[in-house]
Amino acid sequence: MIKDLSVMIAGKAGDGVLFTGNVLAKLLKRHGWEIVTSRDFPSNIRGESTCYTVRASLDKIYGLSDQVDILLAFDCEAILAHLPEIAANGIVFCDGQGLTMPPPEQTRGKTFHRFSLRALAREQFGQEIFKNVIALGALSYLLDLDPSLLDGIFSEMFLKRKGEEVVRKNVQAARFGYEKAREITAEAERHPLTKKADDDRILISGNEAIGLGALAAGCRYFAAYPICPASEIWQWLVHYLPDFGGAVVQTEDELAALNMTLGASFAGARAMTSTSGPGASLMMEAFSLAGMAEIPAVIAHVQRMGPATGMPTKSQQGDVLQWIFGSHGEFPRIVLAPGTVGECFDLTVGAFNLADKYQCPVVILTELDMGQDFRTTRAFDFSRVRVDRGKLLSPEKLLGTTDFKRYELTADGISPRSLPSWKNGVHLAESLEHDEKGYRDEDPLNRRRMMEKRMHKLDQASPDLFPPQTWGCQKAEVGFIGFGSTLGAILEAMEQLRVKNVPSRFLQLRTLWPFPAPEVREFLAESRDIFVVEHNFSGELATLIKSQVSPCGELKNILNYSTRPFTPREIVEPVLRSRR
Amino acid sequence: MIKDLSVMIAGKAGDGVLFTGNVLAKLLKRHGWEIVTSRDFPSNIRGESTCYTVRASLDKIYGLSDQVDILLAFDCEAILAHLPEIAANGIVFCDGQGLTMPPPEQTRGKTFHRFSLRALAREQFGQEIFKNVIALGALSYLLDLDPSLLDGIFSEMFLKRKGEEVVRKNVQAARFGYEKAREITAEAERHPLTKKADDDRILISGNEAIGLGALAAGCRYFAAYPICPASEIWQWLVHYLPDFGGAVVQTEDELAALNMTLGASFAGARAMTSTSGPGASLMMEAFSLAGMAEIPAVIAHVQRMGPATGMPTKSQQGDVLQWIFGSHGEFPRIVLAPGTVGECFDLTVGAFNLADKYQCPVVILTELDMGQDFRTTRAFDFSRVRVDRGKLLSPEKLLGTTDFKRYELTADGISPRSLPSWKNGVHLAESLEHDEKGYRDEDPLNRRRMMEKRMHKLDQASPDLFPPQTWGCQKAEVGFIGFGSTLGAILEAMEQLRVKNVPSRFLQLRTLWPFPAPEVREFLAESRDIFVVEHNFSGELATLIKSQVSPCGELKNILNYSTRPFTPREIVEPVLRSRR
Amino acid sequence: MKVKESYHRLDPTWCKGCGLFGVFDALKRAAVALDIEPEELVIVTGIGCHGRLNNYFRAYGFHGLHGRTMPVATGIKLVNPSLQVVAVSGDGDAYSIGLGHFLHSVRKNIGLTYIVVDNRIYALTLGQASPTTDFGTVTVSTPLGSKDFPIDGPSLALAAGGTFIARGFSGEVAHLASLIERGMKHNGLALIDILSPCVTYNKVNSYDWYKKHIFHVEDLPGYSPKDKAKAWEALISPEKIAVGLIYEEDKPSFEELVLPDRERPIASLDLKVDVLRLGKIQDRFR
Amino acid sequence: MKVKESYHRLDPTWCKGCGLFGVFDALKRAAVALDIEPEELVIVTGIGCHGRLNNYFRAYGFHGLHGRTMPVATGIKLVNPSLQVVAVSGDGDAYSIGLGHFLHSVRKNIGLTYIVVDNRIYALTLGQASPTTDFGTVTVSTPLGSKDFPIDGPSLALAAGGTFIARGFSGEVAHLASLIERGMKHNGLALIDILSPCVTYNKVNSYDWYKKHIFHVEDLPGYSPKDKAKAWEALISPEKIAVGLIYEEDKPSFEELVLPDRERPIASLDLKVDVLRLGKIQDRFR
Ligand SMILES: Cc1ncc(C[n+]2csc(CCOP(=O)(O)OP(=O)(O)O)c2C)c(N)n1
Ligand SMILES: Cc1ncc(C[n+]2csc(CCOP(=O)(O)OP(=O)(O)O)c2C)c(N)n1
Ligand code: SF4
Ligand code: SF4
Ligand SMILES: [Mg+2]
Ligand SMILES: [Mg+2]
Repeated sequence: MIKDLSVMIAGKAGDGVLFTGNVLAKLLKRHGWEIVTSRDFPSNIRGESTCYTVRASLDKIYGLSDQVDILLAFDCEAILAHLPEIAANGIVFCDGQGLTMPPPEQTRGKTFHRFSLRALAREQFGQEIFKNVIALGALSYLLDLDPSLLDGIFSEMFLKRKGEEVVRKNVQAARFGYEKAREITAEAERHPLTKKADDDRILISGNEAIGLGALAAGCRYFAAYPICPASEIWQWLVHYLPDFGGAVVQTEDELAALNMTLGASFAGARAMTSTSGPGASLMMEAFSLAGMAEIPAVIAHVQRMGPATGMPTKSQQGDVLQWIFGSHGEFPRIVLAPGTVGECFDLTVGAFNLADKYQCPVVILTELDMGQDFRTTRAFDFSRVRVDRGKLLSPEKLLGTTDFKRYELTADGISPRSLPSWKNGVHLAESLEHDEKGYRDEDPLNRRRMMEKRMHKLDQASPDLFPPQTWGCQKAEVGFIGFGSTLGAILEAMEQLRVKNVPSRFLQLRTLWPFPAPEVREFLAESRDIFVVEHNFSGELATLIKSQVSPCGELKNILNYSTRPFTPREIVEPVLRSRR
Repeated sequence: MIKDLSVMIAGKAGDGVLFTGNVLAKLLKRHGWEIVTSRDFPSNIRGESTCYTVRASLDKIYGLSDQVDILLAFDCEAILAHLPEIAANGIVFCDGQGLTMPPPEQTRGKTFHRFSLRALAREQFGQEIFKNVIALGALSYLLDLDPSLLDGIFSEMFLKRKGEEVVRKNVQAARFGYEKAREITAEAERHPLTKKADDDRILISGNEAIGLGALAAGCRYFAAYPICPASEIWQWLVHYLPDFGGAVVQTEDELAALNMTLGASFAGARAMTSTSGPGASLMMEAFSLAGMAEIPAVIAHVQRMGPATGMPTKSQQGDVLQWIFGSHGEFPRIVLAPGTVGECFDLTVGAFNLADKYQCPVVILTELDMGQDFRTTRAFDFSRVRVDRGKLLSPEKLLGTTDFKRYELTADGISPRSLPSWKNGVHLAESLEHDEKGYRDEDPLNRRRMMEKRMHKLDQASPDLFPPQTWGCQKAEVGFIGFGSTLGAILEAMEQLRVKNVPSRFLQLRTLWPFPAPEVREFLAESRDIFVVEHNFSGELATLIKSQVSPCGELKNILNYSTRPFTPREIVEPVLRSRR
Repeated sequence: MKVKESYHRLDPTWCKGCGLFGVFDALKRAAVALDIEPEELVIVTGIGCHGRLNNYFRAYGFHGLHGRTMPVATGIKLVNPSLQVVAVSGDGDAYSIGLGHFLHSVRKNIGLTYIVVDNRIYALTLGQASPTTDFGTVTVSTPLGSKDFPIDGPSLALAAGGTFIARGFSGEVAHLASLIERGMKHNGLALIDILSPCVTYNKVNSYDWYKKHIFHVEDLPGYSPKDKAKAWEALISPEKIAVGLIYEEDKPSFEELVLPDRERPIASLDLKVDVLRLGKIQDRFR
Repeated sequence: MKVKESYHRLDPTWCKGCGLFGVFDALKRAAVALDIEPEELVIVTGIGCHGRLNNYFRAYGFHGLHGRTMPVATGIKLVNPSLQVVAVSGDGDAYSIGLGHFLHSVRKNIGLTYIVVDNRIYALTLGQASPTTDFGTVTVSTPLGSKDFPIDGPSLALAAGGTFIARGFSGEVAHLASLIERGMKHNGLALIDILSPCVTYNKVNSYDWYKKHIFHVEDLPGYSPKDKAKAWEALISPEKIAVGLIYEEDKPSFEELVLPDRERPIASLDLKVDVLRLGKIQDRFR
């Protein structure tokens, strides 16, 4: 019985790999399975190699596995590129001309089928693009899925936007593929998947989950500039925000995006922006302004591979320290790092409340993998969402006030806020050092007090922040520390280690700043071998830990600075090696 | 016998405090004394309080002392503001209307003179601005300086630009002040300073020393946008660069400034930019480009008080981690921090050689105090300046090359450079991940190699970097660590501690990145009490040390986040307190 | 009924004679004329001597970063379009570092009043050449004379599709006040470029110099601010500098176009979690 | 004697039919016509589909950051004015994020050829509205139709004091090549704005659409590119889009004005330390 299966679709940019993968993921989700997807795309519109993996499992999964069970290749190159990943009994469908087979010692046990998808599509449906739907039909057969599931998906996708005829043609093509697959594959080659109830779950990407979280949290203003892989957040929200009375503005650049977000927030909106790589660097100046003028702001940063323009379609965790130590001057900030799509939702909601409560910028730091890949998760419970606007006053509360102080020196350092148009609340949001009312002040004593006010605001914040989460066996000697999208691979690796009788624990940081030093210190004290797992070159998280937890024992780095996400193996192996 | 003296000039912006202070410093320098100046100016063109301190000493000094011997006040407010700093036997000249005297217990021992500078200037010379020159004449008398020294300074300043008549009038006004002071002060109040030979020394600010260093090092292209307190670097160079065949370009913003610097460097110039606070944040994106495309670039960052627009005329060390951990992505960079004006010169020369040799951005990090205040120093020896352009090829060396690789994978990670117009050297400077020739490459293996190439470039750099400098007693239990403009106060504090029988040592870091971990580790191991002295709130250097030296014992922070530079007392006291 | 004092917070400390006093006064007069509550007025300033205005003028204020008045002001306006949002920049702030934002705000026709106090110099940074500094001018940054050809904000605004383009002179306060007042009533972005002497760092473009070098478009026979070709001609006139309301056009404002409901400003939306509605949206992920 | 192949490095992988092929071809033709050594040509590109040009064209290249072609190209040109420096941007690169740099380079009249491949879309980022996208266009970022009024690069360049302003169409390669060639010979900044279809993300502004919507200024009776008022008229013509050499003017280039000696480029200065001369400069600090 199959309980876990990975299907890879590979071809060239322009082949429709994305479409095919997305539909397949949805299909398997509707079949009741848990889903994790992963894409490896070039930064080019046409012509270069592309692949998309859908892993499905009967049990809860968070990451990819080490192998591919079925490869659907739109050309022969893809076979050669991915052969090492294909499972011993794997199946390959290929639409290559003249399929050049790899040497037999590499193909033993695997099944190869030539499947003239393009030709069939042209012949039967007049257009090459139907190749993708034919392929989906074929996969439906191979996995023994209910063909009507695909029909449903097509009508959801096309009925409203493209009409009945398009739906019909797609359904037809899928059936055609289904039958064709039956013709060319032996019954024994099928990988039939048990159907499970498709209960209260959704299939969602991190970017969408952040969008949905923002919508639920009352975000009503979004300003951003296009950049991969972050644009999807606002391009999702742009469909909903206006209906909720809000607005999405595409700005001329990222400088404008964050400054505009600050203007909107100053005037009363829950406002947000999103960006990646180069755009984040451009936001550093206004980030500092948010800190100085104490303006709530939420920034989603979906990390891609740097430096400079880097590799815009590859994932990385190489911008961590930028948000913590970057920008000029010293000011309070909060950096959150969700590790699952569910946390993308929860931490986004939290980000808005934290921004309002502590009147400072809050960064939601994710990665391309987290942002663009899909995962199944329990449907979000909106009734649990709370909107807390902190010390935002109201026109009523200001009645009778004669001496409103926007930057009042309070015990907790957080001051009451008024909004433009509110009587008695007139003040200045000031980028220069200022007095309690917001006006420029160069008095040394005032400076000291204002720095202390701002910098101590977060001293008592820890109950409101997302504490680290511990996974695995309480007493294990092996301890992992990580954050964000490496979670899936770490959990898979822990399972593989468990099987090898090496129990392990994992401290998943969800707030990177203010740094959860007590929890990390405790975890360090309790584990013998600590591995900090990061998708970057220099071990940014390990650097951060060392700078914040002192004394700090030895930290071993498990780093991956390649263009691919961690495989579980890449984590298991160094651990086993270090224990030999 | 007086061996050390501080004169403060205080008034309002627009009073000519800067002019008076500058001339006084020059005067005392010509008298043969060692000079340290300090200014405390508002960020406003007119009306707010301003002061300028000139400390002069027979011995080498690096910082201010704790007290003021002579105060020249252009209004009464200034007296009240600075009274606590005035020495027990101090003298005050004041041009206030109706001089309101502070209570007698605060003035005991001090001498106060009303000196109607403005009225006298108007009466005698028709213009109020002569008040400053009259005051300078009076100070000449008080300090028993040769009056002809002032005459010389005036003719240097005014003869060419304004003509003989102006010189004459200034000389006259100075004499008038000299005589007037003789009238109103008792002989016993004079602070006669011994004359010393004015040997091979100069009086220079950090900004000027950086400019001079750049000129000597062959910098021939400078692009920048105005910002206090960094503009003086290029505003000094703009007078010389064209004569040396170079150019200074004022850009539309800081984004353009660094990008233009990179263009110029790519095309072959030794190129540089300078900035501060907000401008530095705007440069973060192109900083990353310099790292990725391996383009030499020198950036002088003169720190001012942040965050945001902050306090543009106040000094701070609050932008340290920005250059080390800021910007998106991971790339090699070098951050130098001169502690004296002499080092401003030396490290700037070094910065250009390092940039060319390691083909990466080099930051010269100073502070407003370092940049704008004047110090005497031994004249620079230009014959010691070496220009090393690293692996820059030449058209001749490229002859016959058919397969030039700009990003060749070499043993040391540094690749040969060619310049546009050179035959056989055609290549692409690329912001995307690229192959050895510079063309976009998304191959995972290539990515790995290129990251390793870039990130390991600096592994062997330490012999070329400026090692930390140790000051004080070899075996002292008290150890200070610091960098930049706190050096003066730390050295003064060490002297005060020595007098109190508390010997101490000081490790002055001159390269902040790559971090000199071995030297710091050794210093930490040898001292019992370590104090990290920084002019910021959060102890950025201490954070850096902890992140790079692990395990690392206890570090005590001595921090100053006020608008004023450290006084020696502020360092001595916490040390004594901690030893009680 | 408002009087000028309604908007006075502090006496300015600009240099005696600075053109900014005229701007300050004109802005107060315009506010009086429109009878605006100080609470309904938001002044967004850039960094420079002009940016100090917020300290002196009683109204809500946002003194942000150098060059970024426009995006900040846009954020404020869109979130609460009933506010009167006035941005004040210098020539460096608006036409150098902020040029891109300026022109994009113009083309979007956002309902802002943009006052650019053009003193042809970087004043607060002690006197460097600005993008409007005359060719050849000696400044601390151009000891050999500026080698940059100056640019003209109103011409650029016209080319970017601006719908209200005016130029005033801080030596003619009543006239300037009336331009600002009209600008504040305009639906869309109103640029009021102001010729304004910096008596400390710009010794060339003084009050007298301007008096000799300006002309009023109102004085041109048959001039209509609705005629784009005429406006262009007036602006590129090589002899004298055009002052007055140079161009005006009706075009929908950005708020009109993008805000779903101008009567329910974003700033006062009820953010209660609509569980049902969100649930329906979530269903698309099932 | 050069041929097109002299500049060919790789076959492009742009989408079949993309206007960038025409631009690529025209640029090669212009280079051939001017007989430029590939080593003497530097191509500075922005980020976008257009930025891939560097991979295909054999010449020195600099593929920098999004929107920053102009400062990079300026640095190169000033350091070695004998180089032919061509910058290639997209509409987003030049007119959105890079707008400020673009117009400042125009006003300074730096000796660069600036080719803006305007496909009225953000192509590489998968199809958002750009500053030249037509009002009302539905894109991934504007599902309800774009609410921004587009801007026009040539008009802005004219207003900024541009000295060579041309518009080509990537469907008319020979004509385009001649514009680029003239631009490369121009002393100062030459803008060549190119109407260029993106066949993947912009289904509106196709080759056919452009063919219907353009006119050639050469065809206007008595049109002279020296007449600024005429140029303005041609550009603001509401009916059709002007193509051709729209405006041309003689003005000193920035290099001419700021470089002490154009025969001794900064790139090849001898950096030997002149101890005596530096000593004299240092004497001022004594
Ligand atoms: C990003 C950034 N760069 C530079 C500065 C320094 N700065 C302060 S004011 C100013 C220019 C002022 O000129 P302008 O806008 O014309 O204003 P004015 O002082 O003339 O009113 C500059 C460059 C800054 N604050 N921020
Ligand atoms: C600072 C920054 N912001 C955003 C991006 C993402 N980005 C890449 S290409 C591009 C726009 C491309 O549009 P255009 O300039 O018109 O070029 P085209 O692809 O249409 O040729 C953007 C926004 C980036 N690389 N850098
Ligand atoms: S420096 Fe110039 S602009 Fe600034 S206040 Fe003085 S006169 Fe006005
Ligand atoms: S996406 Fe558009 S601009 Fe990019 S290569 Fe394809 S057709 Fe050309
Ligand atoms: Mg100005
Ligand atoms: Mg485009």
